[in-house]
Amino acid sequence: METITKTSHGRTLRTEEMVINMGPQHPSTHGVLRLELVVDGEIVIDVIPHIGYLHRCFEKHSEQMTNYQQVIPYVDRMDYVASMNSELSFAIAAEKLLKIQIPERVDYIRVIMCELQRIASHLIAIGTYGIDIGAFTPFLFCFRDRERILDLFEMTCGARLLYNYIWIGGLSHDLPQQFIPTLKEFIVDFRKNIKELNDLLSFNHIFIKRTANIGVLPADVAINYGCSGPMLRGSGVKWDLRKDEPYSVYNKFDFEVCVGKGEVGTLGDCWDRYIVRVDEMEQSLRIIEQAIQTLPEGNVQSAVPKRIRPNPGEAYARAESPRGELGFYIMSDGTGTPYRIKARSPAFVNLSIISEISRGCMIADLCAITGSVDIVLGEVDR
Amino acid sequence: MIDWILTQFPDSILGYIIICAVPLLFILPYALVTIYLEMKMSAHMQDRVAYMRTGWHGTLQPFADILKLLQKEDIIPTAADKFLFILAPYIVFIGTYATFAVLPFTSSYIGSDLDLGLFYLVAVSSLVVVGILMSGWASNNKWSLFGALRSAAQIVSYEIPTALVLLSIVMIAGTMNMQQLSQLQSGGISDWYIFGGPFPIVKKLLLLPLMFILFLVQLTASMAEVNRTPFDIPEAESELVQGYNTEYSGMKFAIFYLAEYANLFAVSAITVVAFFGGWGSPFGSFMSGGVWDLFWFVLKGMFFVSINIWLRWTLPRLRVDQLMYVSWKVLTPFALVCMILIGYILVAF
Amino acid sequence: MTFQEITENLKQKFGTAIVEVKETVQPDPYIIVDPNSLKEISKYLRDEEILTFDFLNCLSGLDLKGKLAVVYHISSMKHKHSFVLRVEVPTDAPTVPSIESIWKSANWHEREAFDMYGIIFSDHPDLRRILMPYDWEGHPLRKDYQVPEFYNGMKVTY
Amino acid sequence: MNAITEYFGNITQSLKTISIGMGVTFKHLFTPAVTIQYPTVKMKLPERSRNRLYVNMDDCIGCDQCSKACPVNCIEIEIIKSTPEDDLGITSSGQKKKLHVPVFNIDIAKCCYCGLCVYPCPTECIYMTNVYEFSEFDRNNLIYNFAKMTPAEIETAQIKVKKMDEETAAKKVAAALVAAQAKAALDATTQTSTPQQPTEPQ
Amino acid sequence: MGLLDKQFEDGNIVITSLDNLMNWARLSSLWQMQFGLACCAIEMMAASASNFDMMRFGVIPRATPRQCDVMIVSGTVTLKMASRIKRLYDQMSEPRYVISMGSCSNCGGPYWEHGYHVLKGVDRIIPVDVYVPGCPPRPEALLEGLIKLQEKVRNYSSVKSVA
Repeated sequence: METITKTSHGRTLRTEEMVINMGPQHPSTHGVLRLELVVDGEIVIDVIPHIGYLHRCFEKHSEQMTNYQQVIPYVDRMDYVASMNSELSFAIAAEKLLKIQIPERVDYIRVIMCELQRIASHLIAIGTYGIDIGAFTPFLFCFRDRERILDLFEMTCGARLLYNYIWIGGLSHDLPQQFIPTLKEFIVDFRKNIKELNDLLSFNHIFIKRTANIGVLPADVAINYGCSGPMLRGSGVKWDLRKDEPYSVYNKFDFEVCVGKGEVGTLGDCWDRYIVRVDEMEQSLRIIEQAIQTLPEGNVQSAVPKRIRPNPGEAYARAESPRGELGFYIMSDGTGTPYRIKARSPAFVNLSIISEISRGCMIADLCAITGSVDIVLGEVDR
Repeated sequence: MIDWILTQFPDSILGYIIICAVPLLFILPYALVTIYLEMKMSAHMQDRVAYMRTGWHGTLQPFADILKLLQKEDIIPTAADKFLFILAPYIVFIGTYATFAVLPFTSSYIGSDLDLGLFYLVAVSSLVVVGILMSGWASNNKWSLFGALRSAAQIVSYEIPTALVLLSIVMIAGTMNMQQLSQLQSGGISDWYIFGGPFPIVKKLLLLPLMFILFLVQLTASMAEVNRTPFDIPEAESELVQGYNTEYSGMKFAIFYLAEYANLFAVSAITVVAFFGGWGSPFGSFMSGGVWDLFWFVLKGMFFVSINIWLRWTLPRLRVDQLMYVSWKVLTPFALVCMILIGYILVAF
Repeated sequence: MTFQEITENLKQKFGTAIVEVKETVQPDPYIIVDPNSLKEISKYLRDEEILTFDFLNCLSGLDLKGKLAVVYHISSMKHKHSFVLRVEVPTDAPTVPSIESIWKSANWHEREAFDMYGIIFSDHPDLRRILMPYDWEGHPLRKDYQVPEFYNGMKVTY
Repeated sequence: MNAITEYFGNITQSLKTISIGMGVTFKHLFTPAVTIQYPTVKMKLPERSRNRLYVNMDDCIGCDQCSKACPVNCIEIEIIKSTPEDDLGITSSGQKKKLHVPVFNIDIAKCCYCGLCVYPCPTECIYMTNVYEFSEFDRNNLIYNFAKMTPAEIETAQIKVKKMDEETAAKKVAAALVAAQAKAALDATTQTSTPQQPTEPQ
Repeated sequence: MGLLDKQFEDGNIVITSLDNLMNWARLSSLWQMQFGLACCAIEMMAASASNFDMMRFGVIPRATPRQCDVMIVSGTVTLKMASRIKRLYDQMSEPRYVISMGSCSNCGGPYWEHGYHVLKGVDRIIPVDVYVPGCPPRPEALLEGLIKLQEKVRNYSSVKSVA
């Protein structure tokens, strides 16, 4: 067997070191991420992430569509765990470009949907994080709860995962009759389940020992690397676009921005990032409760333009997806086809920090760190 | 019973072979039941049902699994060390199987009534390490090697607390013979060592907390010895793919699988013999003797197997260094202190 | 700070390095800067107290048919304002200085722009393809890109 | 001292949290399962459920709107013009059908179930049903042909159209001829002549 | 297709029943390869989670290809990933089956036209047994695909092909 003496980015190995590939098929890489590890026994000396195994040419496709509306199915497939949030980001970017005002009811429904989606996405993140640490049961509990959210979505727009629900200027459907009662039921049950999850996983001593003080990310490094979302908030930076740069109608709701506090270890470790997600689910429930109380009446499709043909110009709009700042840069040349769409995906940027924070940890810790970054490869590679 | 079998055959070799095969009669059905039990138990803990489509509530599933594994192609990777690769699963299985020789299933049956029973047990169960190391090395796969090395470190270090616990029991009982150990506790539930053993009340009460700590140590250490969550680092799925058995397919994998479950029973049985009166009925002489002995032994064994399963599907996994920490800094000192105190109690009272 | 104020500030400091101010572009106006002074401008934008652009949101390549461009969307967490920079280079010699040393997040974005448009970022520490395989030919997001028929024996076209 | 408290704290904490966790799983051991046992029990899908596409060809007018709206171009429609004497019937909404649709293929394997084709349809003949069980052993079976015309019908329709096209072309030629003649006549004589009705050629 | 047909064909009832037994074992213990590619992987996870519980069919996720019987290609196969999938398939031990889940792995799905980096159908590199349409397919649709695969296995004679 040939011996590998160099890493793919040209670093020569010492005698004790060994290159080992984690992924693209590996249970803890959340899809098709490949991590090239330089290890010395169990200690990880260096991590070289290789991405692109799910590069589906989103940007090329969006340049080929004849209509802005047609881009939305592709936006869905970008971040398939949080499609609603991707759609919202794209919709507000396109609306910024088109300069259209949307009815208030639409905004409220969008907020409800996005917050539900945030819960669903965090549930996946938490569940799979449990698997990374070796606990299988929390994963199934999370999926059980997520299924109820998906039922709500399916009731509303007919799809379970990729919705094509938030359109430019409106929504595809209004809320169905039984939506609000079902949602209220869910909120009551889900509060209990969060508590159960905390008992089972979050405050389990083994779990804390596995995640506290691991993968510590200081706040200044996080900002310089462009991290956002729970990744940034886990490091104690109180930065949430919903609060700091309110889009849609988030300024009308009262909620807290959850930040890591270093409760069980150093500030900015994996546990902090994890617990930020758990806390955010609670905050999302609060937002949803407020939104369904003050939900205005109206038509959800009144502002949908028949033919979307923005004036030449360009816009960058961003929104807070479950993983962080999801931005869309749209450039229009005045035709129905977008000239250029670039997605600034939070997972892509968050992932770039992995080699910085996982040097010197153990292989088992690396799984914990990768899980705590919460990547969705569809969004990383687009 | 053994003597009886031996007398049936003029050629004693055949008799011995038959004696050797007797535990298999237990292991195979036991493994099938346990695989089913584990899947069903874990499923119900997770609000689902598992196995529903083969037979009534999927009862035939383990048969299907075994039959399927029989049919699977048996891959030997080109880069593997063929001899060791083929040998490894058998070594692992032999290591486990050999422990069954000294397990007292009933008051009348024990494979080999060794006077050094417990000592033999500790010695022979280390053979598993050799097999696992072999498989990891021979696979020529980095993940497998990681798993094997982790496993070696783990099993070797967890033998120490186990040995200390068993030593304490030996000090109390004054024998290493498993059959005698069970005999000593056969006087009902209050005679079990977990409740202080068959001693006068003062001594019993003094021993009781120590025995309880020793029991916890033994339970933890036994879980670690069979590589199950939270100590499943050798085959940690999310870290090492499948650990040492990554490259194994078909029947060889089935043997690993079988060995794992057999080992699970073996360590549970040790706990049962050491703390819970072996085949002794909890009601003293009531419901004891003959088949009842077997019933109680298997029931107690299965109880601990279920506890293992329950823990497995509840807890996250430890890290390698934490595992070592638990062994060397928690279990070993506790066991050592308990042992010294037991010695003192035994001498003083 | 508004776009005008930031532009004025930059103009006073750098003068001719600001090639063009596209104020009329809606809704996000931008300025075009000289590639040679991009690094100083970026550093100034990040470090100057009243600007403090500590966050690089997005770095996108752009094919303007005949020339390539790189668009930088930056924002400040402290002052909550944002700004857009752009550099334009000819397609046949697309070299832009790397700003990886100023905003670390530019590292992967620049690799992506290199991968997709073939823009070469000088003194980037690790300029390799990021999304496409290393042996891929061409830069797929260029407007004149032709999809190859085969890649490694696999048919690419439908 | 601190280290010792931490040491024993760790042990008690682990024992405590482990028992809490075991309590949770034990409780769930006796809660009923949420599993839907699929082939025997099927979940009732909501009304808006978006699954396999269906085209009601009786209502299709061949306007090609769905095909244009599709982001993945999985709908393939070919049309043949109808001659005036053809009666293609009317749609359920009372619209008169003017085009033959010999080919209406949907490659369900490409479809992304976004539902964008449903909205522009003027006769609401393309819609998403709640059928989701249609896996196949062969991918080519996933190309669904909704058109109902037999090859013979297609041929006759094509011949008719060809004929009609020829006629119109001939008409055009004739009309041009007439116009030219008229023009020539106009040039030749200052007399105004009424445009002649083109006669039907034999 | 009953027992009788086969009996007349081969004239050996033992082989037929053995065949049936073996096929039954194989079809009811299809261990799945635990790897996901894209959107469909989430639905695949949902299918193995509590609500749909793929384990009812005897499907256990295994992380290593050696011990798997069925590979569920769940999502877009890119050119960069294609060689890896081929390799994983090669590493699986016979008998092995492939379920192509979702539009993308069936034929490139939404990416068939302009996807310069998408393999247009996983059947270009590995043989596929069942195509499950949907984008993504509902978990039930995947289970239905699995039942289709079981049917296929049931009708296959391993003893005959060996003999």
